[in-house]
Amino acid sequence: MQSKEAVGINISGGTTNWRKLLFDKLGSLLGLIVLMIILTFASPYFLTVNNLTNVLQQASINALVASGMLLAILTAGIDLSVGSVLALSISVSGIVIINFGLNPVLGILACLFVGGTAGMTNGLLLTKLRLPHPFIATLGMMNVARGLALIITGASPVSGFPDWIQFIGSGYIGPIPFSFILVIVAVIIFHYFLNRTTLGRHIYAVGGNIEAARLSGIDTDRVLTWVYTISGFMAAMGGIVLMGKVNAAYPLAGLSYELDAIAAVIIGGASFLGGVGTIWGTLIGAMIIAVIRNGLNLLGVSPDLQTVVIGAVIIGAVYIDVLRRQKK
Amino acid sequence: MQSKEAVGINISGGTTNWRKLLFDKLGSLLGLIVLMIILTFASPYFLTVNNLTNVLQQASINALVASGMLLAILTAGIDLSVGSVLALSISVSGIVIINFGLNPVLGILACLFVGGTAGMTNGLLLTKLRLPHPFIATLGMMNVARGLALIITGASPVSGFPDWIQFIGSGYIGPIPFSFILVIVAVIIFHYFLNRTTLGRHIYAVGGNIEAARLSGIDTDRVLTWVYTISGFMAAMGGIVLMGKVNAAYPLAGLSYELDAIAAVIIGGASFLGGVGTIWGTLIGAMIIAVIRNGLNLLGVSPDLQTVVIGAVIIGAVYIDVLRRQKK
Amino acid sequence: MGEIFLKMEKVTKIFPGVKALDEINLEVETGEIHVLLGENGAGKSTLIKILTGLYQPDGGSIYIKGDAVKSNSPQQALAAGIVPIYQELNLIQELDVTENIFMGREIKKIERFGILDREKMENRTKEILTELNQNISPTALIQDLGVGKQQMVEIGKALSVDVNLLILDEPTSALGKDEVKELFRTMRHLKEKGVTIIFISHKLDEVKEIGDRVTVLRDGKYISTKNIADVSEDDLVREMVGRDIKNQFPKVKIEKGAEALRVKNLSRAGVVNNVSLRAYRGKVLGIAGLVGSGRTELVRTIIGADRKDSGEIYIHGQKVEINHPKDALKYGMVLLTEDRKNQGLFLDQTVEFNCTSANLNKYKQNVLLDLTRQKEDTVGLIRSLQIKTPSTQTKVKQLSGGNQQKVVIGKWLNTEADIFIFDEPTRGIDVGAKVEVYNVINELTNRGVAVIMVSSELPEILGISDHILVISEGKVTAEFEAEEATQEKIMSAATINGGINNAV
Amino acid sequence: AEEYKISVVLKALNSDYWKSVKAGAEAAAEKYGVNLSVIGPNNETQVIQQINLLEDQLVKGVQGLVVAPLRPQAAKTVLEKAVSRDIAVITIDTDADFEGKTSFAGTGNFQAAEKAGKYFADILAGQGKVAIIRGAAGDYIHDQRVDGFMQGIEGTAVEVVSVQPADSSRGKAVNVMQNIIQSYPDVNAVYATNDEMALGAERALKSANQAGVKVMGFDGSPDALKSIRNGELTATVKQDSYGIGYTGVELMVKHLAGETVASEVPVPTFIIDQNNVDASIRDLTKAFSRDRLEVLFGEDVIAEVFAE
Ligand SMILES: Nc1ncnc2c1ncn2[C@@H]1O[C@H](COP(=O)(O)OP(=O)(O)OP(=O)(O)O)[C@@H](O)[C@H]1O
Ligand SMILES: Nc1ncnc2c1ncn2[C@@H]1O[C@H](COP(=O)(O)OP(=O)(O)OP(=O)(O)O)[C@@H](O)[C@H]1O
Ligand SMILES: [Mg+2]
Ligand SMILES: [Mg+2]
Repeated sequence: MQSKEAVGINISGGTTNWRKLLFDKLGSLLGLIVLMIILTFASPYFLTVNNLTNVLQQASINALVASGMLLAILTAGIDLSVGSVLALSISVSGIVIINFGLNPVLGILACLFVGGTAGMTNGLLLTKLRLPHPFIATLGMMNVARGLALIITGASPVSGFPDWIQFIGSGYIGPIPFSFILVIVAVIIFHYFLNRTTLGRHIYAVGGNIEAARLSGIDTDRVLTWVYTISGFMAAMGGIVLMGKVNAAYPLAGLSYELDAIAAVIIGGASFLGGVGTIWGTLIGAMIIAVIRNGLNLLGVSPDLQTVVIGAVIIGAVYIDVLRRQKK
Repeated sequence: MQSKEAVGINISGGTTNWRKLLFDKLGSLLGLIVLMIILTFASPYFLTVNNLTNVLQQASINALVASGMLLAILTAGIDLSVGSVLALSISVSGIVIINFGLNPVLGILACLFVGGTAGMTNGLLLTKLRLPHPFIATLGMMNVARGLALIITGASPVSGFPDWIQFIGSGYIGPIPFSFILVIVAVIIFHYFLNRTTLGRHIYAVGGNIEAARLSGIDTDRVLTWVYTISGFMAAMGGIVLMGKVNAAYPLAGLSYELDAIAAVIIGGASFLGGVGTIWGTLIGAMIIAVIRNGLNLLGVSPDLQTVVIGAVIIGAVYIDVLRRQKK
Repeated sequence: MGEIFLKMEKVTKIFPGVKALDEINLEVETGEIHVLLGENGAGKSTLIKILTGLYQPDGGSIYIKGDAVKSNSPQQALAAGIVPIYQELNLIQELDVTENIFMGREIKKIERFGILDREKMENRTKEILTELNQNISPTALIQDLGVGKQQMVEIGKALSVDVNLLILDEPTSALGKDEVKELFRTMRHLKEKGVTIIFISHKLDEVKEIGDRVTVLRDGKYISTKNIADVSEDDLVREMVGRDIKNQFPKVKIEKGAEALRVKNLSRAGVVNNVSLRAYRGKVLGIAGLVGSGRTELVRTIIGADRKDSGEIYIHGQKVEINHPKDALKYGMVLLTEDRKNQGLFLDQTVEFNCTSANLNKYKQNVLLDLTRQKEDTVGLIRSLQIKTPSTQTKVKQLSGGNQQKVVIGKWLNTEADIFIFDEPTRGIDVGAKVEVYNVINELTNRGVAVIMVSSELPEILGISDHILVISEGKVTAEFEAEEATQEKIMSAATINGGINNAV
Repeated sequence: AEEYKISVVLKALNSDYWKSVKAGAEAAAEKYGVNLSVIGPNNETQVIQQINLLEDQLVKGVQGLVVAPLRPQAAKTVLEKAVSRDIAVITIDTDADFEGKTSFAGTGNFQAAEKAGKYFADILAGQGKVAIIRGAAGDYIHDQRVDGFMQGIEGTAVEVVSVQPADSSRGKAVNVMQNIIQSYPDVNAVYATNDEMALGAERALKSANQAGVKVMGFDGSPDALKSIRNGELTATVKQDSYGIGYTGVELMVKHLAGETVASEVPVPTFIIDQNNVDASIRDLTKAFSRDRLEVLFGEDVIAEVFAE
């Protein structure tokens, strides 16, 4: 049945796809590259193996948290609770491992479970209570989870984790931080998840046009619940890396992480209107933020000025992307 | 030319409008009333004149800041920079008044001018650089303004304002806090502005369908620039009240005010999708938040638990509104 | 021959992957109604958007009354009295009728502060709507109006300005018969006043009725300009598609199969009143009625997009509970919605994404989706529906209106459902494409699918249905076998007062 | 001698307290000819940001790190990493427990707060009702300041009636204090875990005509000293911030030069009230220029203070 012509369309479709993907990535990549070139000239310490691996490690937590945030933003939503959910997850995990002496492997699973459950609660609040926007549900959760983390820990940190948990946060495999390997694995999984699975595609559908999605027989409530569940889960993932990095779980962990995560997603080219965005972009967004912070530290810029520069660079990085698109 | 019939329609139009307005307000009002009834039973100190006037005063700053935020949200945008812009505005004002000995009246005007200018910068970044979403421009400004405030004040508070400035923040006219009178005046002006002026209606139009607005010949860039200018201006207004209230301008003022302001707007029934929301709703939203905080203090709830309760009440207040709408 | 109002010369527009306009010429005389005709994707809307300054041309020139237009923007065009009504509605749902009509050109009490003169605007709105014979309250919110009324508001909006050239891009696709009549009356009135009009429609009877001259485009190329009085509908079709279409309604009769869907006493307060119907395998059930009669609500309730208040649904004789479109899909019943932009498409996504979005499970291989098979199926749909698209990866928003409609059809065809409900399936698509849609319906019935088709076009209802149901005010007011039905019988049943009283 | 390269990583730089630590560190650097950089995260809650900062210092080839850790536990890993790379580490202000630490300069928040508790017990003559306004729940520094205070009043009849958070903000403290006055109109004293909140509480009390209530802050910021001098704020607890910074860097230089240094060098903590406020203001000249002080306090006040 398949004529030559049809094959023609087929192949050309495939090529466009790759080229487009590359282009989409290139957007924020360009910003990242410009930034790195500037820093290479500005500081002799920037382009060293030691420093670059630091940057990779420093980007890891945000990259993981932002991956979950990406899903929320793809559905035209937002998840303000990621930082608090991170704190609650590791607090529970810390307590069951250190205070209750639970097997650390189970403790880590507990962490992920708590994150997922808190996220699912966001999703259920949104879909079952029909709250008008995830902003409300997740703002509520942001407070509730933080409060719970404080209550269960009695507001003090829990520390003394086994070596392998510390390794997750601060270990290296060759020159590559283990946490960044985690990120890469997560990004690849997300890439396949978003592009090659039913649920992933449904996420884009819900974000693109929720009414059309519903009428297409997509269970949009289920999709949204999954989105927030995964976001909570990824926050907990970020939490595990954090816990390993500092060998402690403390209830004020993750403060204002939501802003960094959202910034990573948006710098990475996703749209608040939903339906548009890639995991690669988000990774690059997280890298850009980490590189800015690192560069300013290396240059010994005072924190006040750092704040100003970070603000300006965020705008600049996104503007480069805007310019590129206009050219196109 | 004016026929009886036309007048008839006019009036009936007016009625519908009023009934709707009342209903719209009633939404969040219901939440507020429920909350107040609960608190009246929970604490003997709640329903006292002294306490209620306190609450009014405590709601004032957020109500002013949230009025500006409302405009941003009406256009389907967001202004993350309000807290920082507030800090920068009062810092400049404090320095010119106290350190440079400028006439305080001019100092206050300077405060409003700085707020408006910072806001306008947000608007211009958004419209001239064509940044994809106000989140980026205002996140940038959030950092830049905070950094500038810290730099110009050398991180120290500036204090010792004349009595009349202090009166703005902590004075009373009869039993009513002067700051709340300011709020009421602002709300009435906003009500007329949003409903009875070209720019006001264009704000709804841009939020409802920016493409259609543009095709109708509306200069959408101009509208957006005004929106963020006004938002910055209102942040500065809130700043003046704060400055008067604490008799000091300090660079860390207004931290996380954006969340309170957004919450007030959304609890007040506005939609993140733009085009929907009233200034009355926003006022009630700000009141709800102030009442929650006040109630928790009165009940002496432990700090950890306060966080949890605030989260739960935000969700609850919005849920009441959802239920009401469903009934309708 | 009158004075030339507008002249477009060798206008070219290139989009990534398509040459939408290829050296198009257009001459419009002052005071005439000039029709633009062409298949979906021929470039009509693009030509209009260049004229109104929304797009910049890649070549060619535009002359208004002989003067070359150098730079062009929507504002400049408006200022020159060039007023467009685009194919897609451009109203602000959250605002009321008055505000939409005066959007951007408000009447002010105090100019300096932009204080609005509501009273004046409302009065003027009322006048405009009365002129159009429309009973719409100036204070009604747009979102509370049906599509037809919204379209009339758009027209009112265009009339509220000093117009020299009125451009109407498929205004009638959302209008009922009465509203079309009002529109045509208004157009004639404007023409008398010397206003020039460009009119786009796929409905050839309308073109014949209202147009003075017609310019035909095909595949982005200029074909011809003719006096409408000199050509027949068949001539026009030939010019448009480059071949003859012998049968506008190629109906194939299939043996009546088993009952596929039975709806019993279905009600939804205020819109659907105790409706019962049956659809059979191999047959087409046509649902006729006036605009706003509740047909859309009926079919939405059937597939679970809206909640029903009472009633039962049987599929293949089994009683089923349908609370969500996904339930309907599970039982093999799908609805092609009338509003493709808001309810049918993912505009930012590709043709392939859209075509496969309702049935992704089909491509699941272990965990991952089989991209090759998705592409194959999409290519198959593109070919069988003759969708004009550069590739399977083209974003749907870049397609012309009619091709977008075909993508929605493709999405549902791909589900292999066996009960198909079409709500206005041929809205906004060209004659050639219509025939293709009818062929699709034939093919479906041939496969043993039961088809329900809601349509406002009586010839279509009469030509394609086997059995016809007429709805008025949410109630079934008549039922006919296709053979015994006529336009008159249907119209009289459609105007019976249905008397919905179960709203309480 | 070659120039030492030393980084000082503080908890933040957005307050007078940390600016003054910085000034002390810079003074020592000046004296010993050190290549110094002083940095810190945006605010005192950004634990991970501080860790990242520390990591970044490791690649810059510094010989010494002087650190005020936000969370001692959390900084352990990176500080040990520094030691393993032959970078000397001295903690200041807040101690941390880790392998290979060179020294610690400071007394710590807990001990300082304990002093505050004792002071309050004293001026309240051993009994009374105290409300505590603290920084964000779970904030380590403020936990220490509350716990230390509790320790200080232990064994007396001073009773803590309410502990409420005001997120270290002056504006929020006004609200919280207003609300506390409603439910505890008979409160005798307020202890706030930083000066900003103390000044806010004082404002609320004054507006409510409760100026008799004693208010104590923490940090000894210029604004608090000004208020004490005006007879508004009762007292504040001050760690010698300038001294902490100075000592930290001085210890580091000596260590790098091969001298043995004590493993712990206490830096004094004292209470500032009406009695010693002028002296304390004069003491500020170490960290602030006279011009700056004139800006902060007003020319006449400075003239008065220095005339004595
Ligand atoms: N924004 C765009 N980007 C890319 N291609 C476009 C864009 N707009 C239109 N096209 C393409 O240009 C061609 C002409 O489209 P146009 O909308 O003008 O057709 P039309 O004649 O109005 O069709 P219809 O009758 O279906 O409305 C089509 O092939 C369409 O896919
Ligand atoms: N969103 C809405 N809000 C309020 N009323 C609506 C809305 N949508 C439709 N209606 C009204 O409900 C009634 C039934 O409309 P419906 O669309 O079901 O009719 P229809 O017969 O399918 O007509 P159409 O040809 O316009 O689709 C009409 O009076 C219409 O104006
Ligand atoms: Mg078109
Ligand atoms: Mg319909």
